Amino acid sequence: MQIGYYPGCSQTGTAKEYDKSLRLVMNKLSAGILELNDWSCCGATSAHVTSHRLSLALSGRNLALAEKQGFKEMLAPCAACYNRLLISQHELNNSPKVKADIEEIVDCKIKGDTEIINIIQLFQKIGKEKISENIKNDLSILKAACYYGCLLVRPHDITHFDDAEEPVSMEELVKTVGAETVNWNFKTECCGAAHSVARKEIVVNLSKKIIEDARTHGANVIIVACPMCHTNLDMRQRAMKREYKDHSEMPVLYLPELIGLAMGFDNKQLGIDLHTVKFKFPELVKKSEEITV
Amino acid sequence: MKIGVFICHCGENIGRTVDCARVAKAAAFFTNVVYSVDNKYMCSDPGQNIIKQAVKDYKLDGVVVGSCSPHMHEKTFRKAVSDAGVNPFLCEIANLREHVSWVHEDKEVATGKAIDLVRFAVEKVKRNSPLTTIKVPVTKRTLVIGGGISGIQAALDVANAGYEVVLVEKEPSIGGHMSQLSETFPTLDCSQCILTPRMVEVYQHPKIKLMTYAEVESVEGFIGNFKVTIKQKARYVDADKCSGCGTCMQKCPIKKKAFSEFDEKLAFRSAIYVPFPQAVPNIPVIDTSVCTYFKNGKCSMCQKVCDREAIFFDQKDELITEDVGAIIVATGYKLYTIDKKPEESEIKGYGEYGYGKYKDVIDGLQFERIASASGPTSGEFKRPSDGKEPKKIVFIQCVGSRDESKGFSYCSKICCMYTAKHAMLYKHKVHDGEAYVFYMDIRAGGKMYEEFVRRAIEEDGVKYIRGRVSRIYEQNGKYIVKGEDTLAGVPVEIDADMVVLATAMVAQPEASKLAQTIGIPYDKYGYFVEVHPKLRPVESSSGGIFLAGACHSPRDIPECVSMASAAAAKAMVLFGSDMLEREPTVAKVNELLCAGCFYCRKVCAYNAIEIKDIRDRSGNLIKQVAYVNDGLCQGCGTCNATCPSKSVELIGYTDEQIFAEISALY
Amino acid sequence: MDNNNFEPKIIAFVCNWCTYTGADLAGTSRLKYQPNIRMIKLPCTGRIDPVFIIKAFEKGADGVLVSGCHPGDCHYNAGNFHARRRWIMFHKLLDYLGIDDNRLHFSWVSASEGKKFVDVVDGFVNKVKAKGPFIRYAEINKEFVING
Amino acid sequence: MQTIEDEIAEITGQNPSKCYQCGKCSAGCPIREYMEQAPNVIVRYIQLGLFDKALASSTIWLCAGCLTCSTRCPQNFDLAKFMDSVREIALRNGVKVKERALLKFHKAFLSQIKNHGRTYELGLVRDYKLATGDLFSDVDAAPDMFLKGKIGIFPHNIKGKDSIKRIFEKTGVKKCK
Repeated sequence: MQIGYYPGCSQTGTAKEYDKSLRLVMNKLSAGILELNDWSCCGATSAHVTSHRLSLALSGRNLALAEKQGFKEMLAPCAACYNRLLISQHELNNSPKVKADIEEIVDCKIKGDTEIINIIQLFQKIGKEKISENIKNDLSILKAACYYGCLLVRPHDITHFDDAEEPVSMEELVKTVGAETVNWNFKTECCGAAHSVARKEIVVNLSKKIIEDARTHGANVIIVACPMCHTNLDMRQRAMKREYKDHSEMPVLYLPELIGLAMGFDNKQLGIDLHTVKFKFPELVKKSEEITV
Repeated sequence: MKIGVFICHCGENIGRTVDCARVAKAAAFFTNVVYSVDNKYMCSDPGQNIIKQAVKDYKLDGVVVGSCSPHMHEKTFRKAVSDAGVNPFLCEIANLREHVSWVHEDKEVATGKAIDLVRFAVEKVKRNSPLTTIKVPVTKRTLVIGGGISGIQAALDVANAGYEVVLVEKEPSIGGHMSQLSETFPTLDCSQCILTPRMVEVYQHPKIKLMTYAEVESVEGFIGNFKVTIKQKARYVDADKCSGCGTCMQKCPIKKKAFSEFDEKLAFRSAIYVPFPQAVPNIPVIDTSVCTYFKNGKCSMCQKVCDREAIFFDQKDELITEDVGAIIVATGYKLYTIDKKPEESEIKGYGEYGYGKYKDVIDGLQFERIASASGPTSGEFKRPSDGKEPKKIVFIQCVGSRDESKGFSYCSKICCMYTAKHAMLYKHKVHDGEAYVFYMDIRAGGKMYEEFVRRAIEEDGVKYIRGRVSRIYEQNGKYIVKGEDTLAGVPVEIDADMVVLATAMVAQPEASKLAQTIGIPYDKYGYFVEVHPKLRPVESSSGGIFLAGACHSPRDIPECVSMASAAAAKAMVLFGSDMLEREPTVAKVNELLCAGCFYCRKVCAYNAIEIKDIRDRSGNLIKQVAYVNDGLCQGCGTCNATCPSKSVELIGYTDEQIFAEISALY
Repeated sequence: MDNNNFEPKIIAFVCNWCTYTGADLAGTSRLKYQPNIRMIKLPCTGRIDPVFIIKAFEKGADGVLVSGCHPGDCHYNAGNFHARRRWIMFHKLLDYLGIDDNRLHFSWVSASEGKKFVDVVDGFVNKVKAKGPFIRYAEINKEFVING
Repeated sequence: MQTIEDEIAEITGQNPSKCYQCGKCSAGCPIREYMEQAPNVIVRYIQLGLFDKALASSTIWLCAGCLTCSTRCPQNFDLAKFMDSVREIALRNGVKVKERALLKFHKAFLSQIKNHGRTYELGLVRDYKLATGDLFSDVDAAPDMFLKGKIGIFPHNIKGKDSIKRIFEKTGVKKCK
């Protein structure tokens, strides 16, 4: 199985551990991912808030490249990139007029037949069996709150995610690797996303709410599938500490990092040590040593 | 043949765009036309007299009137003609208003078209033959489908007028949704107290044959003469023997397997059961899906304890046929619900309200059961999850209604009122409780309705908030309801103990199937469609089939009752005469030509074509030919078009006549 | 020949219960449509015999419109189904007779679809205008006249 | 003469009068409490032809595009898309933006893409800080990220840089700096 890989800007910087752990895990699963040549930014929020055509064109370029490289499917691990690419493709496929316009701008044809998949679809494609074969560590002490955020599940009529309000597909994967999941309210609540820098206080408040809801429902870790969500939930906890004196830390892991842990990799290998909130489970570390012995 | 042509100006309506005088002149030159004239109002008395006079003076035996649509005044003119002593079917109408003057502007062109249409009519009338209307007998019995308040009302009205009624109800008891309601708006009188007597009246009425736990299988025939096949589902209880003592139900070991449909899944019922204590008839049925005997033959407790020996496990469904002249459809509605297991429910959506997930997020009917003295909480307000008394209830309107993305575009009409009632009932019982209603618009059109809603707000202190709720989630025992007050422009968050969703009224899931069985049209929602939205609101387009109640559209009790009485009246109008007059447009067979291939029988939708033996004097069979039963033939002419030897002809629309019209083109 | 000022002759076979009433509705709502159409009322599209249509063309129609109740709500339960079934065969026949089946249009217009009736008529009239007059049969008829 | 309502309809492919003002969008909006008007009010402004009010509102810039409203709208009205279009028009008409910081961030972000094809944090942060002049916020996060090598020091320039420039020119989004 050869899947195209569109890392997206964050993967090269703020979310390099996402990229790191993903590649690691994919190797272990001996499922290759091939990076898209000369990919450019999808435009993210900034593009579509300023110009509809610009956002379509920026994503359009990458879609065209993917087709050139003959990708049947292309993974966009960042929920924002996934969302932008998917929506652009949808809009192009649904309006010949728009399509013609964008093709002219990026000056090449766009067939729009590459299947854009998110991180969860990726692991679904690989299959629970294959994943569970590679499980070494017992993660049962983890009570994970799966956080989908916005752009993974919405708009539902385009993403066709399992459910717009009560998605469960991430839970299923998390259960497969042996962690427990908690039933909570803010699975798809927004964390403030792009406002992270310019309107930090908004993001801090929203993220705080999300973290606390996870906690009250018994979670001891939050699992995310989006660099922006991670930045807001993990990095912003520093600010939370200043805002709310009583704030106690809540570790936030990327889905591949969790799977990596289950497979027996350690924090360093997976880049978990790069997180703002430290994540240590001595029991786990011990177990993995036993196995490696 | 001597034909007279009469062109009507219809005041200015035709005259404005059609040069009527010129049309009349032109017509005068058509062959066989001996008289042609135009007049301001042909349908007026003087106008009709012109026709009658002309018929006498010129010995006319054919008349063409150029006027409004035949659907308007064909009857009028045919009567005028027959008054003048000419067979009414020798009168044809050219539609110069709806099809010419009202739809075209250029006077030249319009006049030209008018002349053409008159020519058509002349050519057709030349070939018309004098006909007499067909008379068919009327079976003065009515079938009422559905035993809710609409069906009950219709049945009683017809029966009290002295005509027999067959009332078919698919549930074990009549009563419908109204029997589930606690109290009714705007008077707040107890629903069962006013309904139960009616149910008993139906049961005891000598003219009403009540068939519960039964469904209509098929309908044949036509207005005045329907043959209906009804499936009586097996009750496994002999209705004649059963005394309704209820011992079987008490002794039935199945206690917590089956949800009570009547209590909207808020309580359980035994495997052998009557839906509710006041059920009519008070005869139990066995739910074979949960009954141990039907599972593994082990238990037969009910049979043992029944001193009347009324229980028969080997009872079978039976088919019963009834002859009726009219059918009143009153199959009612269903509430848009999501069952406790969303994956099993037919409608998805409203995950954001936790509907189907949270025990205390319930729908309107469930609230009725909780509020009802005969309900699972015997009228005390206790929430389903922990039986605690809710101190704060949020009511949300338009759930599934006015929502094209998750539900239906239409307004369910009754929710505004019943929500106000719910809030009121709650406040009356729980004085320190708070009730909030999220609404989009308050539609309280009806006698004392607006006043009722005002009372809820002003006297009972129900808080109304204008805006749709976006999300409901549970947080330590409370349900957080996120809304926006769009009037104040402020976000609202309420921590409620219980949430009641005023979910939409939807058509019965099997409605479209029934519609096809009995041959009436239905809309995209599954509601049955009337002939004319303004002037014929209770008649279906199939003659003799009438509509009553919520099977037609969302409506409240008084509207259902009045519609039911209207439908009953329509049925009785039908019974007013012993014979039905029918247009003589029926098929006729030319027995000499007929080759007896009987293709016509295959295509006839009314089984109107029979096989007739042709014998010589000594009685030997020479051949078999098709024979049309005038009583059954509806005159669609499909047989005519199908017949290879052209030996079936539709009177009034013969090939000859139509060819003549075609040839008259330009 | 110049089609711009060519006014086609179009015969419409319509059923009494749906399309004829729909046309009435177009009238009562004062909608406007092109005057090229001449309607022949039948009880049901089930009554329409393919021969009518051929006859119409023979008599010089440039186009024929057939319209009845929507499938499912035929006043006679099933008439329009039979009609529909018949058309499927009929198209081949037309072809065989050298009549371009674009000159024949089938549609379902209910009693409540005055607007649709107008659209159907205008649409079809324009279509036929674009195709120009249907001369084939006219010529054949001429020949008959000449050769006696 | 094309009104702003028409423009919106053109960009979003949906008619603003579809909205019947139930307020479900505002009810579920995570940013609601920070907005000066509720989202549904912006639609109302457009419906009423009060375009200036709509374009000048901070609300359109605070919308995070989380699509909660679009997903739950009973009228299938894609409000998030609508907000995008209003912002776009506001920029086109040179309306004074209340949420300067947000706009500056977006511009800084886009200039990164325009000049390098991808965003490059240090540049982004630099441009943004210079633009807003608030040099000392994020002191908690930035150094930490920097040390962890999460903030690239040098831009990564893609090969197809010119194709990106072309995109920006063609779509008429020139002034990013």
